[in-house]
Amino acid sequence: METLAWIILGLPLLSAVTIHLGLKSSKNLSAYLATGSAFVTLVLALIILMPETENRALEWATIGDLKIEIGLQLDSFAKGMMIVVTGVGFLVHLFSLAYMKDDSAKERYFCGLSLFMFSMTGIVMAPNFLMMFMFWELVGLSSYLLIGHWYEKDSAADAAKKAFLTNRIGDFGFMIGILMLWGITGTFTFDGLSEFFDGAHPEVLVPSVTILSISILLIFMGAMGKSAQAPLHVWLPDAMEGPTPVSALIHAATMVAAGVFMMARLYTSIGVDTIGHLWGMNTIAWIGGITSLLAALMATQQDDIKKILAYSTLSQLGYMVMAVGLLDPEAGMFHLFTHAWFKALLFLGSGAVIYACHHEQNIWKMGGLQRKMPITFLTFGIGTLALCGFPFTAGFFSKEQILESAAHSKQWGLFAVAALVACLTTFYMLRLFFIAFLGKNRSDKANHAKEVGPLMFVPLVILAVLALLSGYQFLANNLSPLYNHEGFHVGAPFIASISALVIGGFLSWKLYFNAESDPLANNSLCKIFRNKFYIDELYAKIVGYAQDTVAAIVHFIDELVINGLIVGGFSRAAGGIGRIFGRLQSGNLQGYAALFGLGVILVIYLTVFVS
Amino acid sequence: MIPAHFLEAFVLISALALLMFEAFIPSRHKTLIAIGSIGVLVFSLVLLFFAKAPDPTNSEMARFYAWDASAKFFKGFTLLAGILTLALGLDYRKALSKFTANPESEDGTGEYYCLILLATAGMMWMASAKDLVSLFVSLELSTITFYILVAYMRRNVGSLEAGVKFLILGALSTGFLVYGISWLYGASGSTELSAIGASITEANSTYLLFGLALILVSLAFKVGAVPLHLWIPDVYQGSPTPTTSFLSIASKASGFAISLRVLEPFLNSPVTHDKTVTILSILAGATILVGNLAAIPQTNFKRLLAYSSIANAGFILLALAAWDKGSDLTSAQIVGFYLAIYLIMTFAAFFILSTIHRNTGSEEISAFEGLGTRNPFLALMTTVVMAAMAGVPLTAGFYGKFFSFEAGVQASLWVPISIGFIGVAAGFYYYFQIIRAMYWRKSFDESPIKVRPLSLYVLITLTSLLIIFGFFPQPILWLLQAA
Amino acid sequence: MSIIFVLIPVLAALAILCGCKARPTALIASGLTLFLGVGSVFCWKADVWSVTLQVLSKPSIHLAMGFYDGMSLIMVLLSVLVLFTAVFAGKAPEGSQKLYYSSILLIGAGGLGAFLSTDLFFFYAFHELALIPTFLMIGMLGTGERKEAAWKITIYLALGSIILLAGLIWLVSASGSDTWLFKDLLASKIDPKNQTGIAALLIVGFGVLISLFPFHSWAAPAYAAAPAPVAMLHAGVLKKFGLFGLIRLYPMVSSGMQDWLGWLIVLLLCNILWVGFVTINQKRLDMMLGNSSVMHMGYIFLAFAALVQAGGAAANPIAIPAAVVLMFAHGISIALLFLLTDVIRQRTGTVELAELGGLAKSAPRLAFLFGLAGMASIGLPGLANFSGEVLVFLSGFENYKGEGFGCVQVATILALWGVVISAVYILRAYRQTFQGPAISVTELAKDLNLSDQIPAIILAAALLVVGLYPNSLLSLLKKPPYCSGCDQSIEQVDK
Amino acid sequence: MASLNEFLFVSGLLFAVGLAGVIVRRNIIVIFMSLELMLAAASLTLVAFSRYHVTDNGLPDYNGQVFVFFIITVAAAEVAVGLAIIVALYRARQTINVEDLNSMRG
Repeated sequence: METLAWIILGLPLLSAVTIHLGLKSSKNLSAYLATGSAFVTLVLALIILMPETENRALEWATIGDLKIEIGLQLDSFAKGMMIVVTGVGFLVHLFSLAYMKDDSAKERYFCGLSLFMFSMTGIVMAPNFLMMFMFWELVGLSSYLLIGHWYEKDSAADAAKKAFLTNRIGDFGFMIGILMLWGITGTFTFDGLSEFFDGAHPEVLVPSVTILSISILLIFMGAMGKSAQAPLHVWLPDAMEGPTPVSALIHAATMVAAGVFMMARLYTSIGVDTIGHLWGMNTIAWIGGITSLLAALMATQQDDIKKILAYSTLSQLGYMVMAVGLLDPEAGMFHLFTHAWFKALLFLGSGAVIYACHHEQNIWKMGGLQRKMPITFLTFGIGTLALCGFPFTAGFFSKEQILESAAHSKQWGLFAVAALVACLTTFYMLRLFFIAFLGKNRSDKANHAKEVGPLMFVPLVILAVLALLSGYQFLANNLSPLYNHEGFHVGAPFIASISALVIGGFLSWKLYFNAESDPLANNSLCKIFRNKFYIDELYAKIVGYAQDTVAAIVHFIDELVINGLIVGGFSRAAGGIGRIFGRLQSGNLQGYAALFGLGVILVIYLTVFVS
Repeated sequence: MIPAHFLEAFVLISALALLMFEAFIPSRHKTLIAIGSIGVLVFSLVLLFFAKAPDPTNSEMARFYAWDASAKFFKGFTLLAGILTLALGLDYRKALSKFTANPESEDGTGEYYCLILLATAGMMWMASAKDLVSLFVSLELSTITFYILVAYMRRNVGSLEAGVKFLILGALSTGFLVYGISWLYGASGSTELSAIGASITEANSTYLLFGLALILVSLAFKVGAVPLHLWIPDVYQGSPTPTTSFLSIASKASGFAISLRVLEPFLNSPVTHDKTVTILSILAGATILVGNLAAIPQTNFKRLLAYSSIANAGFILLALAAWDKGSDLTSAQIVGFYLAIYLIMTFAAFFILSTIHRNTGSEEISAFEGLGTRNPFLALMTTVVMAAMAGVPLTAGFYGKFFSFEAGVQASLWVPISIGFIGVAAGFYYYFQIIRAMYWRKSFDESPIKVRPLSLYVLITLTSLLIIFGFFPQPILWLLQAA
Repeated sequence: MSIIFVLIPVLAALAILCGCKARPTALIASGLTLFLGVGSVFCWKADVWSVTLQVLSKPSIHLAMGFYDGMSLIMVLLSVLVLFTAVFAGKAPEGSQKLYYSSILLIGAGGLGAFLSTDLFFFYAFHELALIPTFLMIGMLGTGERKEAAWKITIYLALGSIILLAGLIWLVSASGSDTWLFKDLLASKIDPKNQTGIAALLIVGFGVLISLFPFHSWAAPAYAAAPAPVAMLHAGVLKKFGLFGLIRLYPMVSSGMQDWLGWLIVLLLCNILWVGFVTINQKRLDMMLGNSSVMHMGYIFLAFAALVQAGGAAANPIAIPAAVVLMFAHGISIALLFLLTDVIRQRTGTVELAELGGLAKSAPRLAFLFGLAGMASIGLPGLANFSGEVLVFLSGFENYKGEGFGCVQVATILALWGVVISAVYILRAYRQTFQGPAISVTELAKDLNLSDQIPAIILAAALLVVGLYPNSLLSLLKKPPYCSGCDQSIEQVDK
Repeated sequence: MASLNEFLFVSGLLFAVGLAGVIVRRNIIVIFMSLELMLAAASLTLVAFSRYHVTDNGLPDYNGQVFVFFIITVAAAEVAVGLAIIVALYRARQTINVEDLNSMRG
């Protein structure tokens, strides 16, 4: 069985390498190869889902007692996550076959997808932090490559760079956290961690609980980067420069969720109780909460269909992080699971719309698509409902759990945030839905749109089914990475979520149903939302001043002082002194004789009188 | 086996005999004198290996004449230097005759070779001098001969100017030498160096040191140590090139040979050791600094070599200052080692200089421009020689500085060593200027540069030796230890 | 008979100077060394590969060569790889063929000789062999401000080596060892009161050669101006000499080094952060890479600092392997980057970042390999530098037990920010050069041809092998030392 | 009879006068004479030391006095060579003023 797992890991890599080295000329073949490998991995992931498997590892680097291993952690957590990754992955591959049909660098695109599948598989099945870190970086790379797929466009190239760098900042903390945790516990492996802590109170195990807490928070910094939590969220909206299927796969369903996955992994390894004794763990929940709120507010004023979805993703990721921060990783993971399906659905749906509208992304230039693209309309609608948490869709169950855990832990502030976000979510999603799909066509492109082909709508349909059903116990129990079924009951969370739905839906209907332009466009508060609270500008300033100015100053000092004054000074001094000695060499014999006499006096003085 | 002092006598008599013959040899055959002189020196060199100490019962000779490893080494050194100088002179005779009696013929060149023999004899004697009298006489024999050698090109203003400067300053230093000798004699009652060493006490040490200081002035003059180095650049530049090479190699070496003999008693005596080391390290530091830094702005290659010879004297003085503190080689051995390598590379440099001069008529560094294309092989050899002079490892040139530094470090002479760092770095700069000129720069004149066969063979031998000794320096040590 | 590693290139250089066809001879010679180098990895047998000839009795110096331990082997492997690729990628201008190829071979021979020497004297001496060819090549065949750069590198390296020489002499004389052989030296003890001074001289001396802050300003201009093979060999191979030496000699001056730990850490952080900022501000690709190579030396120093703080390889067994792996990785990656930068220069005629753009369209293979090398140099997993860097960071935290941070831990954390910095400048450069819309100079640029591609692929493969499976390199480190019992540090690693 | 110190003082003075002459005079011949004065001073010192250094047999130590003969001989040779060079210089340059000898410097 573990051989199959290795195949899951290796196959996409093989596909990527084959495409890169051998199949550059045959673009279609590479596309089929990548899709085929994705399909095989999906099948294999389903096969290994049930049976018990043992973990095997390969020594990657060995120095004395230190062993860094590449291995596979084949527990239900990883296997469940594998279903999400390979499932969404395969469907996105399938969708891409049509979406990227005419792209001139199709083989590069599919190579990147395969590379991503490989890296993501690695993260999911990693049994230790170092291996996870390696693949963590590799998904960053594939994300970089895919965002920058159309690198001739300046915006795409810049977005790719921004994504990589922002992630690097997160990884800076991540690595420190890993190192510290390694120092404290002496292990990298998740098994090792759970052995070390074993549910005990941390005070008896480690010299300083504060240091341990700091290390956890630093590891969380990695998740902040990857899962785009404030203040490192800025890269994700820009990442929409990539092809839409990539946004669906990487920047909605899987990779960005890796942060949540990793934190859940960490929490379950150390043990939620132990974590509960640590200091500052609320920070994580609050960062999640703030992110989800900010992102939801920003989403309300975006016009680009992908941007709206991107902010919505941010917001939902914040939700998940909040759940993890509330010591309920199960809720977070469950939301991750359901969210993966319906967000992939939404993105692919938007991809279909964009494709049909000839790469028009502005929702104000769409409209009336429900008639032109009925299947897309329907599936997108299901996705929207699921995202809004409409009762008995998948999103409803998972969101419910998160609200539940906020209520359970008596974090009423966070609960309020979560409820507000739920309300906002409904608001902006319905805004999108009303403007893009209902009403009348507002542009030629929308006018000429027609339903996409089966390669595109089949994935949409499958995802729509999952968006409806994946919240139910019979599916979630088997497929979701971590699932803790709680009986449904009417309580504060339920009331909150229903009222959020109603309020948000009403406001949205009031404002946007059949609207021709945005009635809130001139509201100054909304301008702030539209401009993302000016955070990007702020960062640009900070980077400009802090990094580039410091760099310029340092460079200047380096050139002037070290190179110019000290080094140049010494060499000039040497030459100058040489010339002074040369001047003594006047050529005049009497001068020589006089200096000779002086030399004699010096020699006599130094010999006889100085010891 | 013949008594060693017969060698000097042989060279001296041969010189006089050749001088006599010279008068009867037609102008076009003057080279015979040179070949004869070389023959004499080669023969003496061979005899050197079969020489023995003077008969100890002959006390008047044994008192003045030392026969030990150092004497042997420096005699061989001088002989070799004489042979190479003569070889250089052979290729230089065009220029020599141009500025002497009859520019059209080689009339004026014959005496030159004989004078080299005379100077060689004097310096061979210096290597064995262990009494102040023999030291003085042999020193003057070589110095006075050098006055003539320097001023030899009597129609050349530069040569004459150099001759006069050398004459006046040399005579000045002689004055200090004898005055110093008289004080040493007065304070110790003897002219024998070993007796002087034995007589050192707290009471007379001041007088002895005063005498030593005066002699040191003269010795510093001879080896070109700062502050008495002022004659060197002018005299080296003005002299005929073979004289310059002889002066900078053999004369400097014999200066160090007698320095070793004079300083040894003072360095070995606990009373005067510290003061002697102090003055020597001050001299060493100053010499390294001035020699190297003043070389930086030079544009004339010959003058550059003059400063380089000052700089090298500084490194040798450093080894002297670290008197026998090193665990490996004695200071005397280091001096010998350094000079042996110095001989090889400096002669190579002078052969190159003379070749360039003959082809381009210039001794400026700019005359080397384009050598990399004009004669790649010569350029390659020049590169090796310059690398050796700069002290790049794996050329023999490295070992001299290496041993000096080793001795200095072991004696904890940190100040002169730090100056030595600066000196070596500066050395890289000015020696590499030649390499730069050869390869980086293009010359207007692209005509090939021709090397005379004799020069070529000598140069090939010398550069190969530089590389061979760079990897395998033991043979020099064997020579130094062959007692 | 490891001396043939040195003899082959030297003899080939002589043959070229004597008139053999330059490029084929150089290729055959460097190919032969590559073959031997890779071969010796597979048939490690220390004694067969060693030679010891006494060349001087007082002081006792031996021309002794051989694989002293796995570290030598790895560095030799690095040298032969870079030497071969440098020769292969070299493009001599018309008329300078002989000088060009013989200089490359001599530089390579210098590096190989240094890493193979088991005698301290020749270890030092061989390194200097490269000085003159480097000087010649940069000054003669370089680009841009070649003359100034050539002078700078020469004077700096000369000064550094002479300071180093003083340190080495002091070291040997203080050790009381009879010979300059490593095995005798490492078996001897040095009085701690001498160690401080010796360590200072070694740090400064080696530091200049490694471009340790503030002695770094020679490196970037020299590498920028140098012809590609020289930059490859110098940045890739010769620069590692200093670190190699520090690690090799460390057991003799362990307490002395400890006295300078604070300074060492400050300087290495300056290397990483200060020079990192300088690198960000570079406007030219070659200057940027030159500075980046200075910056990355800081990481290797970090491993060394961890070793010093721990007080020995026994207390921190990760440090030495980490440093060695990173040396290897950095050598390969920087060589590859310089190689490709030279290709960019040839194809477009410029390396000003502002004048480039969109090169990936016309030269996808170039873009791919440059991206690979760039990613390697910013420590992307799967490529060799990551293996080295992660081990370095681990070595920094090796003795950390979860209390407050020690100075090495703080240094490691600050050094980690350097990883962000290097990502900033490499991505910026990649973005400027390869991405964005194509402009006139890049539109018609030709992609890599075979003579660029083969060496680039060899180097890239080496990066991948070590990156994907660092144990391939680490297992070499566990090879038994040249003589048993003479090197504590390596043995303890073995256990 | 004068003491040793007086002899030494006089000879030292002589030496100093000679040195001063070398430094301040411009005519090479005069300089040369000053140099001879220095040698004479040294000779005087030697003789004085010799005279005041009585050996075991009651006689002065003649080593020093013999040395003086060597000095005189050498000085004669030096003068011979020196004057020849000065004459050659005069023929080439029509001057024996040292200030005119500065074609090489730096």
